[in-house]
Amino acid sequence: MFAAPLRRFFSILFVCFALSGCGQGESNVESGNRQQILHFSNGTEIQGLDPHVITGIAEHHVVQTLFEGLVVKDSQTLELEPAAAASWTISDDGRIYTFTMRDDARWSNGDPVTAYDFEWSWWRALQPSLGSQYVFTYFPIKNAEAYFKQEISDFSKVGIKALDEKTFRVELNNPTPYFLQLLDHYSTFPVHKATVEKYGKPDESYTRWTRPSNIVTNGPFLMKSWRLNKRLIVEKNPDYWGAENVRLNQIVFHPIDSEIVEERMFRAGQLHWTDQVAIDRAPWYRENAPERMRIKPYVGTYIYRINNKLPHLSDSRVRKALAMTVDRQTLMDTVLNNIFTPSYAITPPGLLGYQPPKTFGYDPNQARALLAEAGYPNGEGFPEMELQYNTSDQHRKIATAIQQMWNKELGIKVRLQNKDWKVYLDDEATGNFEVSRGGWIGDYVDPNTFLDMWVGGSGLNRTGWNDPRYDELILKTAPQAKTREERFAAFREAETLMMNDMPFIPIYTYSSHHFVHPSLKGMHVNVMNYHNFRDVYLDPNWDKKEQASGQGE
Amino acid sequence: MSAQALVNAEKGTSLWADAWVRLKKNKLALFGLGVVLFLIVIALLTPWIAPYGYEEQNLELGATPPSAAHWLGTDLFGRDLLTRLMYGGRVSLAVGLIATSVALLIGVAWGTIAGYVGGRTDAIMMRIVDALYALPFIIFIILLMVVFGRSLLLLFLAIGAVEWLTMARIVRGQVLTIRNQEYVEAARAMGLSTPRILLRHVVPNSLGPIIVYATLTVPQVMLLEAFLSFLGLGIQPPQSSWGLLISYGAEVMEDYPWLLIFPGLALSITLFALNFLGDGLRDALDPKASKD
Amino acid sequence: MLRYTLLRLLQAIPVLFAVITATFFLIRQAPGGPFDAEKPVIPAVKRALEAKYNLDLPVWQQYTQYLGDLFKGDMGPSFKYPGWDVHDLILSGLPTTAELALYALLVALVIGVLAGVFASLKPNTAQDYIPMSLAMIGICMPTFLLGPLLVLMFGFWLEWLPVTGWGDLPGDKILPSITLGAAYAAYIARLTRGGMLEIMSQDYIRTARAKGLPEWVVVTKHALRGGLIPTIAFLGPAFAGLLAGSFVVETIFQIPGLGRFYVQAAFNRDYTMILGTTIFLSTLIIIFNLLSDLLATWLNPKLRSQFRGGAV
Amino acid sequence: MLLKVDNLTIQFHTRNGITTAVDNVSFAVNSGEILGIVGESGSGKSVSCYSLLGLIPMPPGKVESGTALFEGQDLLAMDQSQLRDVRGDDVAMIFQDPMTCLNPFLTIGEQLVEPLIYHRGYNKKDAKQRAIELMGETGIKKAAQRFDSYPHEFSGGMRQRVMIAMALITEPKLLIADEPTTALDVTIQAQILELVKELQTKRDLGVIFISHDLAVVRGLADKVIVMKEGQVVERNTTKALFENPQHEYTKQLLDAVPSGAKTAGKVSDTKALLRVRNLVTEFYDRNTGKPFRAVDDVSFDLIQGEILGLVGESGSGKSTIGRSILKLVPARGEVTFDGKELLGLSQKAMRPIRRRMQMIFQDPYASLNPRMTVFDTLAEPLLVQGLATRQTVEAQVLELMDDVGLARAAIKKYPHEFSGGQRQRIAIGRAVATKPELIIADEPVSALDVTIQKQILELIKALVDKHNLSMLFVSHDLSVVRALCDRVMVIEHGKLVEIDDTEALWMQPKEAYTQRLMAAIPSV
Repeated sequence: MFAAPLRRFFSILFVCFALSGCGQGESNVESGNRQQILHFSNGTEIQGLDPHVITGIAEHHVVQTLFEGLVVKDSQTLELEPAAAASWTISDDGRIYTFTMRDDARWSNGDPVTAYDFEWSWWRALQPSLGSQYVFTYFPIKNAEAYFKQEISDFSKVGIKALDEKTFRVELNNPTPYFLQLLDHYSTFPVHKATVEKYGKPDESYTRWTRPSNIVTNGPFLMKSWRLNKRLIVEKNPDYWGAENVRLNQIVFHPIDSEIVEERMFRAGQLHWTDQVAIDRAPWYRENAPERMRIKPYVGTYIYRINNKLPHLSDSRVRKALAMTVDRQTLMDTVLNNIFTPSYAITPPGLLGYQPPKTFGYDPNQARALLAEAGYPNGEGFPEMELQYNTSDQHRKIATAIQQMWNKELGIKVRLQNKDWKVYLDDEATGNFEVSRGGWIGDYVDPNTFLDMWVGGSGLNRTGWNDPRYDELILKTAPQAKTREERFAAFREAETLMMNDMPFIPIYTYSSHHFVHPSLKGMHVNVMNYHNFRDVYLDPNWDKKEQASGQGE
Repeated sequence: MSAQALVNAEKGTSLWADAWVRLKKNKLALFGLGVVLFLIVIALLTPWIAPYGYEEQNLELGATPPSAAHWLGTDLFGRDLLTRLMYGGRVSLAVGLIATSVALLIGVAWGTIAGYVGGRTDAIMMRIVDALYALPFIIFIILLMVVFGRSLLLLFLAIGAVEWLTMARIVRGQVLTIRNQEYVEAARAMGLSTPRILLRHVVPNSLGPIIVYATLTVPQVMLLEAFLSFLGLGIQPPQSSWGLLISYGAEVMEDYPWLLIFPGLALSITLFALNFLGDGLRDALDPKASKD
Repeated sequence: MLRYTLLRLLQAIPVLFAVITATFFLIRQAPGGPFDAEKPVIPAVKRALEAKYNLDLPVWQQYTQYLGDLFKGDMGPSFKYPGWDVHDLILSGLPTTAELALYALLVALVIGVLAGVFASLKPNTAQDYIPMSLAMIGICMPTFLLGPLLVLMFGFWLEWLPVTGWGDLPGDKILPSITLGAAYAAYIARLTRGGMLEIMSQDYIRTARAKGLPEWVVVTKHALRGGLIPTIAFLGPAFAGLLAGSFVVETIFQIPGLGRFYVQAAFNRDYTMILGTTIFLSTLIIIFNLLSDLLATWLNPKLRSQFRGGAV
Repeated sequence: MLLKVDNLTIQFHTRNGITTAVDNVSFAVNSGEILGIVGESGSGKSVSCYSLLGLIPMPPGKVESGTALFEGQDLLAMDQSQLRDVRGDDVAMIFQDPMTCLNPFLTIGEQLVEPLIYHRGYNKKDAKQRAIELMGETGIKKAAQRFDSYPHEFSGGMRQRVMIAMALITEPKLLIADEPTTALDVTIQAQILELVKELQTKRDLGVIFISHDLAVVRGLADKVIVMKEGQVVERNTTKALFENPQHEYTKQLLDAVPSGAKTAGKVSDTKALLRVRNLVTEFYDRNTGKPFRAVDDVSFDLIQGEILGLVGESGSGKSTIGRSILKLVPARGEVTFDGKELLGLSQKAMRPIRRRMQMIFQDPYASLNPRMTVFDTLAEPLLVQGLATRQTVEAQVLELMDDVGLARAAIKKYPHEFSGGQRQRIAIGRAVATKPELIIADEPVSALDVTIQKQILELIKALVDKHNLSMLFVSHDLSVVRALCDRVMVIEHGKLVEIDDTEALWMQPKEAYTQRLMAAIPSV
């Protein structure tokens, strides 16, 4: 039927496919292992590179390879180590920090990194017109908040001062135990004054100075290339003061929106590290390749916010009944495939040794009794309730399961509603919800980061719950505590008080969960999911060793 | 159908009554109709005949392959897939049929008027269609939700509002040829008013491609519903629809393939049945086609 | 023809204007602004950001300002990726998406036309029913399902093709192109079949047969040119549809195209980016519709003289 | 004997049963001989010839029996590839409608050289040269230049010349011509017939000439067979057949050819029912926007009770005049109907007047809504114009069907279930339903077989008499016009050439154009 021309066409088509198709070639992981190039899934695409302007974890990953603050965390112990500062001293009253700058720290254009760079950078970060969203990192510093709020205009009154090129002095309002930890945050990183000013006003955000071709940095890696939504590549900085300890030649950051795509890429050898685990795939990996899946606790808590202002939810007995009927353990074991651990309070366990109180457990009987006490025996008379969550597969699954638990145990009818992220935020912020999914990830390693958000008037509270005693404990007692024990006791009292009133329902403690290729070494596990790429390297012989020790896949 | 009403209003044989007689002779179309009716009956009876409750979870059971207790297996929450498929069919069939009808109504009216009147009216109407094509769909849907709240009715309207554009284009193309036919000219010479010409002469004769396109639209609408549910407009758990079941199934197809296969089959069967019915209807409505 | 082309282009101006205006006001009605985040933004910061992007002005003033800038060719900076200008982002995404759409269109054309012609040669036989049934499934098979299926089959089971990427590994453009093109291949197959059936019943096909021409000459030389006209008229809308519908495929295969920017922009309330991509996409839609109309006209010798005639 | 067909029987197997299209037909053609096959549509004359070359669709068609020896070889026993070698090589065909039989997407040249390339292995250059020679021979001027033109750039007559050149390019021995002049104007028809005759003589061709037009066959064929319902009812030499027809059906056919003038006397009334003055209708080219005058300053009166013939060749604007009067296309000038000026009226104001003036269209297939039954079609004007109520409409429709000669039982049938003649009756019924005073008939019998044509013409006459109708009768067929009309108006390129009483015009055409028209009419 199909004679010469069509046949010819087919054969050409076939050859085309054959030529382009044959095999998959060398995978990213194989070539990366050979050349010390790390293929790292960064989750989402980063918004920008200006450390004073950006927010977010993905941004953090990239910016910390390019810039370096005064101190850095050890990725195993989370202890602080010298970085741009070679050493520091803290005054006895805990209010004055004096940093001595490193001699061999250099900007990527060759300029030395000096105390003046930090002074100028921190001045810049405090300009309101810059719009730094993490500006509150600076607020422990004397007069920093006042300066930012333009209550004072003289920057010399702010406790930030370069005494000379090598000496940088910071004065605080109060002794702040976690202050040094904040200095590891990207909002305190230095930026290169001349470069910033070359492309715009210092207090102007998002000028062209962060373009890959323009940017000047001081970190262990240099910007190589950035193609939005495809990949961002940084390469080793040969002039970095600690360059001999940096073993990776390049890091390729892959922005991947979907964890299912991520998993497929990982399986095909395109990634060393995924941003998260596709939950439905977890059982398979647990069975077939447990060494490639890494699940560790993380400083974050998944909660259901309750709108305490609504009449039917204003009764703490109702809220407690709801909390008690969530069968967290079963939820973890089944739908969530044991990626997470159940949580009964807001703070995750073991933060610097702090243990949250456990004021309740899974107890449907008591829950029913409480609900009856509140006037809704077997859920009678309780209005149908809406549970909102921002659109996501995982949130949907959890909500579906909990909806059934409430319905079955309490007789409360729940309507689920997923919302687009911005709509969800809008509704939550304006109190237009009954029960709303929420979550909180600690900004720093201290219970305070989970507790101070629930004081009255906090923009993160959003439940309408308020207790003066709680506010006092968090805002007065704890900051003025002399010892860690005293401080933690205040936290514990406050948290117990809050959980007895149950303004929100804790569901589980987050975990950091990743698929990890066995060749990836030095990616240490810690509660902050913090990684220092200076320590990371790739072992091209990982499989040989494994075979030798008889641990083959 | 307004055309039908008009025909029925007058004494005489109705195109639709005749079409039914002809349709009855087409075995494939009857089979298609049978399947569609069967599905509708199942959908109507579901609350009484479903083996389990659609929201009934058994978390410990989890996703299991087909078994004696659960003929089509269970999903991640241990819910019976057959039950969920039956309940999902209620939603999908309703959405598919109603939203397609909405699209059909607007599209046919718009396309017919643009094509028949022609000239500047046509240009303006079709440029409006162009502009609507270009508007950002997601924003549009989010806005609809905010302004009108979330209701099933809105879902029908939203889907209909999207699908009518293509329908209007197809109809216009048809009408452009039909309006130059001599019988339309004859109708004008007879002094028929324009609406009457459209209803009696133009629309019935452009029905063929419209029906075929409509039957293709139904399954697409069912899948579009899944996307809208993803955006928050439409079905919320624990309710489900075939489109949602398929999109959930697609995500876990490696680990729990039955969660994709059975909803996929349900949609495919509906698609083929509708297509047979559509082809049959097209032929039945064309008095010429039934005789070879 | 020139007159016709100019007229169509002139008509495009009010359409674009309407699209821009409608989009501009629509997106500002949607709840949530570009700078809303989980952590409430410090009011001073929010004010600073809004001032920077003129969001503190009355809406109509923002509108006139936007139009003015647009007229000068400036679409402003993206709100989500503020270090980048909207036209930078579009220019970085557009070529990829255009390439993807083009390959998908090629796939659709090759498969669709072959299947359509094949089916039309023996109507109402298995040779007709099988490809047409596949086409029907193809039309309704969502890309979010077809893409992963192809990846599993060719990427993991057969290990023939890469599972993601675009231009990184040999052959990584094949699966995305097929995934995106499949539905259109199916549609083209139906169109081609219809067109071919119509042409094959024409008198001049009988003439060609009466001349004793081999059947494949009758099909390829005499029938195909006319039979493909509906298909060609469909290419414009198809290409536009491919451009606009590439989001899912770009996500599945990790392709840095415009579709992802567009959808992300909508979710992020990235006003300038939404407007920019809308303007670009609608312009492309208009242009490609026009081009395929012109092409279909040019392919018809009866109408082709309009290209040469005195009016040009 | 070049071709000898014996006992050919062809049946069509369809879902609705088996129909015998050709029933035991035998005929033979010698070289240098023209065989005419005459019959009305559906008589099997085309099918029998097409089947010889494997050109009928099989299935549903099937050759049940018979042999067709072409130079000793049985065509019916050949497979498709053998037939392909014969087709377009030793046996060539030309078809009825040169408009649709040439591929509009290919140049004339491309189509002309194909037989040479595929049958004779010519290269393109030689083939082109041969093709240009032959184009010249068939009377196409500036052949070399026109080689690369497309079919639409040729007139109908020129296209038929191209078809003939294409058929003859391989120097076939047998030419099958299927109604090659039916779609052409009379003047062109005469030229083409002359060309066929000339080429046939020159090349010693065997020709099978299929036609429904007895007059054409008479002037051309050496011998004739007459077919009816798949069977040969009579065969003879041309002369003998026409002078002394034996079979009843042959006589009927000959009788049906319109001839002679209208017998009724001149219309006595002088009141002008319709006055047309300086009518101009312009169409605008969609793309260039240039105006084209289809009707150019035409003025005439139509007198109450007369049938005014409007004659012209295709494209002369005669149909447009009718449509302009009915305001179906926009026109300028002055049209007065029964004292009322029409062109200024809105469509709405026009509506009541439409009851009084109706139109009958040429193509009975296109002018009836395929999705409406006879009842619906006939009831619609009655109901719309308020001439019937729901209760009375059925009786009125039945009466109307009696009037136009349709069986009452057919009331619920659809148009496609009728023959062309019956459809035209429906269309006429629709036109007279509102009891109009004026009917504009646009080629109402052109698409019909002669016997049917005769019946319809008689019906029209009867209705005109019965209802005292006035009629504008548009036609290209001069014999029909002569047989029916009281006065005749001739039109060329949108302009009025002359207008006169029919017989006066016939006997003494004043204008050269009219004279040429008259001369080209073939006669039985």
